[in-house]
Amino acid sequence: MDTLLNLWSTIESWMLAFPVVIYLVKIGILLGCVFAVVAYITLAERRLLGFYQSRLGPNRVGPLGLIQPVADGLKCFLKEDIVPLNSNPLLFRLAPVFAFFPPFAGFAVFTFALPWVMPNGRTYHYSVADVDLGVLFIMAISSLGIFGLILAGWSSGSKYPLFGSLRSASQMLAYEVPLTLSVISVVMMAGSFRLSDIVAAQQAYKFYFFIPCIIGFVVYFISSVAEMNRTPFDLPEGESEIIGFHTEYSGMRFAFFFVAEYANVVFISMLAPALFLGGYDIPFVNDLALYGAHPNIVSILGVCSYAAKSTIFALFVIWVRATFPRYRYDQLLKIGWLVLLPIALANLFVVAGIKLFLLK
Amino acid sequence: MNAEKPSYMREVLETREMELNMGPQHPATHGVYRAILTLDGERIMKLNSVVGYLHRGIEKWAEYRTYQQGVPIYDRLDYLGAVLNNHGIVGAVEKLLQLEVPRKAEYQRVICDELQRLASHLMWFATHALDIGAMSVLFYGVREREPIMDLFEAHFGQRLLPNAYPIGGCRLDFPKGWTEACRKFLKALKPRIDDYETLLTGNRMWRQRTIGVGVISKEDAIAYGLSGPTLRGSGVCFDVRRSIPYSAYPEFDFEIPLGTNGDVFDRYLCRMKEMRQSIRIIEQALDGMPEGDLKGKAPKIMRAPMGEVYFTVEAAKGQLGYYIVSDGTDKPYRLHIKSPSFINLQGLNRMSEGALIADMVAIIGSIDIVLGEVDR
Amino acid sequence: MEAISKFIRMITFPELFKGMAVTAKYFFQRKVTEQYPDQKTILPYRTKGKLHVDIDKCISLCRFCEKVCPEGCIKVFPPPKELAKTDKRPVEFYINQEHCLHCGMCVDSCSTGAIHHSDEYELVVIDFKELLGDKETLPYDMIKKHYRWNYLENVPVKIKDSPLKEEEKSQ
Amino acid sequence: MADEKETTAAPAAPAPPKKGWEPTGEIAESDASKALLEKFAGFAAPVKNLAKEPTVMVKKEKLVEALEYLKSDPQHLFDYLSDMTAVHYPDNDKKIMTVYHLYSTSRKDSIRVKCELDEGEACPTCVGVWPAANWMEREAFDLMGVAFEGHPDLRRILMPDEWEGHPLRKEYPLGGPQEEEIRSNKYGKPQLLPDDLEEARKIIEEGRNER
Repeated sequence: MDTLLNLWSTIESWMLAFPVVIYLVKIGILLGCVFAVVAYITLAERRLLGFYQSRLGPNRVGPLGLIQPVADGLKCFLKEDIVPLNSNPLLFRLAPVFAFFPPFAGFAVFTFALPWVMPNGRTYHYSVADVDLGVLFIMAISSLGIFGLILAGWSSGSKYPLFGSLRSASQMLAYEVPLTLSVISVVMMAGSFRLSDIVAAQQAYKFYFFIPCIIGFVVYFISSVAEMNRTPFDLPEGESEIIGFHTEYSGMRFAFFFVAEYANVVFISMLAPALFLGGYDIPFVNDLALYGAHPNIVSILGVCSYAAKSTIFALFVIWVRATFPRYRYDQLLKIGWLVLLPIALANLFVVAGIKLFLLK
Repeated sequence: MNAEKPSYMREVLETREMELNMGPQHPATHGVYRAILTLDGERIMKLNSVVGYLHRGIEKWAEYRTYQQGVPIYDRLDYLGAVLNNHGIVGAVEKLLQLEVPRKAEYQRVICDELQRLASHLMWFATHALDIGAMSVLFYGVREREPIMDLFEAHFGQRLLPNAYPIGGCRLDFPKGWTEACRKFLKALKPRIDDYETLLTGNRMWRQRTIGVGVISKEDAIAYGLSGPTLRGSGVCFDVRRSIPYSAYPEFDFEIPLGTNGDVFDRYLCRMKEMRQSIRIIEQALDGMPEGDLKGKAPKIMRAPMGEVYFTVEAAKGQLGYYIVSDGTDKPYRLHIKSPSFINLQGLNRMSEGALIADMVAIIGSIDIVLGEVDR
Repeated sequence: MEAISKFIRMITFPELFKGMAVTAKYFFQRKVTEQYPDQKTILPYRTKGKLHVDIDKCISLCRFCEKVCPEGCIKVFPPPKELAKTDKRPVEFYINQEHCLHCGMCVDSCSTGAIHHSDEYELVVIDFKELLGDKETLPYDMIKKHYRWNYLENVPVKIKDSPLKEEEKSQ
Repeated sequence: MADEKETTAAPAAPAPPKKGWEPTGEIAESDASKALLEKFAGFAAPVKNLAKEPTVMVKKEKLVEALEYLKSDPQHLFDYLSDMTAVHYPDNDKKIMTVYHLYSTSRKDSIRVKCELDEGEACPTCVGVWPAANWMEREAFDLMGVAFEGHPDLRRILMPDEWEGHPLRKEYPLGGPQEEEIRSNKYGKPQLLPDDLEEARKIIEEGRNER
């Protein structure tokens, strides 16, 4: 034990000499975890959808089909990569990267638990960069994804992807606004843009923000489902209508879009607990009191509770997909602009009122 | 760079109509059907249908085969309602040869016909819902169709294209235990249909997607020659089982569900109600199954006198007619098939005027075409 | 009052939750997937599988099966007339299963029951030759049991245990 | 093309009757057919039918008028065009016959109207009476080669646009113009083997070696 601790303190001193190493290690771990989760959420969705539809889902590759994501990835990488003659080759190749990158960048500002305390008293935070304007950063970065879609649609040089990308673009614009407004209500409650502060505020208030911001939570859920391009708002890839922005893509480049979509699902369902469901707060327990006594146990449990909350959110999204039909393009925009936006605005006033008069 | 000015400088900003090909390989066209859409934004200005990708020349083929030999081939027209196709051709030849079919055989035919109608409607329901995005419903529909296929396999020996009836009667009695299995299935199906109605009928998304979409008025529907639930959704009471009675249908008590507005939702409701009526008919037929002979007195070599007959049945898609011209040999001189899907597809033009692209998918789903039957 | 209840229904999505309850119900029910190569299908007695011919039973001179086949995939070669008085078995019997529709009309028309369907349904082959049956390959392997549906009246129905049945039991 | 392959197997086409086609049976009458015969006396004639379906032959000149009359007359109201097709009789005097099956949704009655045409003669279109006739007439044109006068959009419908010939005519071989070629093609081996045993064996062996 002592030798281990000695070894650790030498490593630590090296890392303190070069702080960038800490960040690189954290980024490596985070990206590894996120990739694994994204890979397995594809499998989880297919199997769960299967269960909802009273069939089994993919269970052939490996025990319970657990190696299926690997097989899928391998298949996508081995497939022929077609670049249409009509396309703009550079942008056509670049577009998947544009779509791929933003959701992963967004994970940087999450805080997954209370800090881990080493025996020598040094603390390590469960976040890459817990910046002041975390929520704003997330909103900014997630709007970037739209570039990928528009570029993909435009550069394919075909009518169908163009249609698809235009639809996606207007859909994303329409739902970005209510999404942001519903998040703002949470920020108002917490009084900070920093994600860890928002969780801390929920711990301090001893209730989660979905209680005062229930309308905001519903708006957030609906518009995030639309942001993720999922049923009932999955127009950009409604396979039975003509259209999707990735119609012309195949093989690896298509896989990029696919992964980006699921990364978005993971991203949104990890953001929701932090904002509305208390993040890494363990329900029915006074975390802060317990943290003084057993800091490491609480922080591990905090990660688990965070994971559980976001899993429940993701499961609900999958359940919704298993049940509902799809909205039409014009109806979808109408809901975004004419229904959700006023509700989100009204919610803002309600929350402001609660904050002003009920919580002194 | 370019000598020419860019387009926005050349002339005042203007919009143009765009032509878009939907199909032939497209999941929503239910086969190889191509629609050339002229679009103004997302709105359809004009629709030009191109069919014939699946043309197999069955009418020509029929002139080279005897009446009996033809029967299994007409299964392949509407492959989701094979038994009904069979009933049509068998009935037409019986009318031509003036054969009498034993009453028990007629009852058996009614039972199998209605089971097939159920299967076809379930498949329609599954794919139509998938077109509008309700994914699970596809699997539910196919799952419910499976026991029907099992019943067919147990009775006819084949699942999809059973070559169900010989000319003049039926081949075999139901196997032992079949009737009970059938009753059990029907009993279990009823609550299932209720479940699907909860899933879709009340669902606000489903209603918004279907109500007021693809409207065709009563007069137009008749003028365009639509038939089956597509016509009845517009409120026209024309069901061959009632209007031009054949087989044992006059003996059963059933209702003909009618729509009022003639939109996609009404057609959907009509078919859902029709499924319940089918269950009713089957139950009545199972209860009142008469005793007696199954095989009629059909000659081994069928030579019809010169003449012509037209016989129609109510297939799952609509009025299915066989027009046979005989020249005194054992082969039809000319055989024309009035396929309901072909005529119903023609009405798509009328229904999709001014609709959105996404509506188009819903409308194609609601008229329930099978391209094997459209192209023959 | 009605307007209020309508408004409440509008904002609380009761019908959507009912729909979700339906999918949730099926989530916990027995699954219907058949894992085919591992789990073989149970076939009913009347299944029209691959055609087989009991050459010893065939009287070959009638050639009904050949005449009735809509695809023309059966060909019978009867023996010469002098021989036929003593031995009516065909000299050669070809069935091209590649074109067979499994309509069962040859079985219907056969007066001795020589030609019949078997329960062999896995007809996917790599080499087309395997589907071209002649006098050597057509007789069915009698060790395996087989069913001739043209003469079996009213055998008990064998329907696979579908999930519908399962529900019946539990109710 | 499965069709072309099958052609070789098909037995020879039925020899068309030498005298030409003549329906048998007895003349069936209904109110509508009687009224039609009366109104268009000289242009309409009853036709015999096996199954007692009222059938009227109308001359080409008065065809559309007669159909219009049947559709709109309050006594008949045959508002539903159930089916429309054409038949080719190469041995008759008039070689093409178009057939209309009408049905009345309100009166639940049906009638068949026929019209004889010479080879190459155009039939008046009834798209103006029923829009439903549009595709049916296109189909008849495509498969039978009957031209329709005044049809808004007379193109091929089931066959490809550049197809030559009209497949449902009696002189058209089942395998199409390339029938002989297909027959001689080694992959178009006849399904129905020759009656001679040795030849059949040879073909089978050849097929086995080739595949």
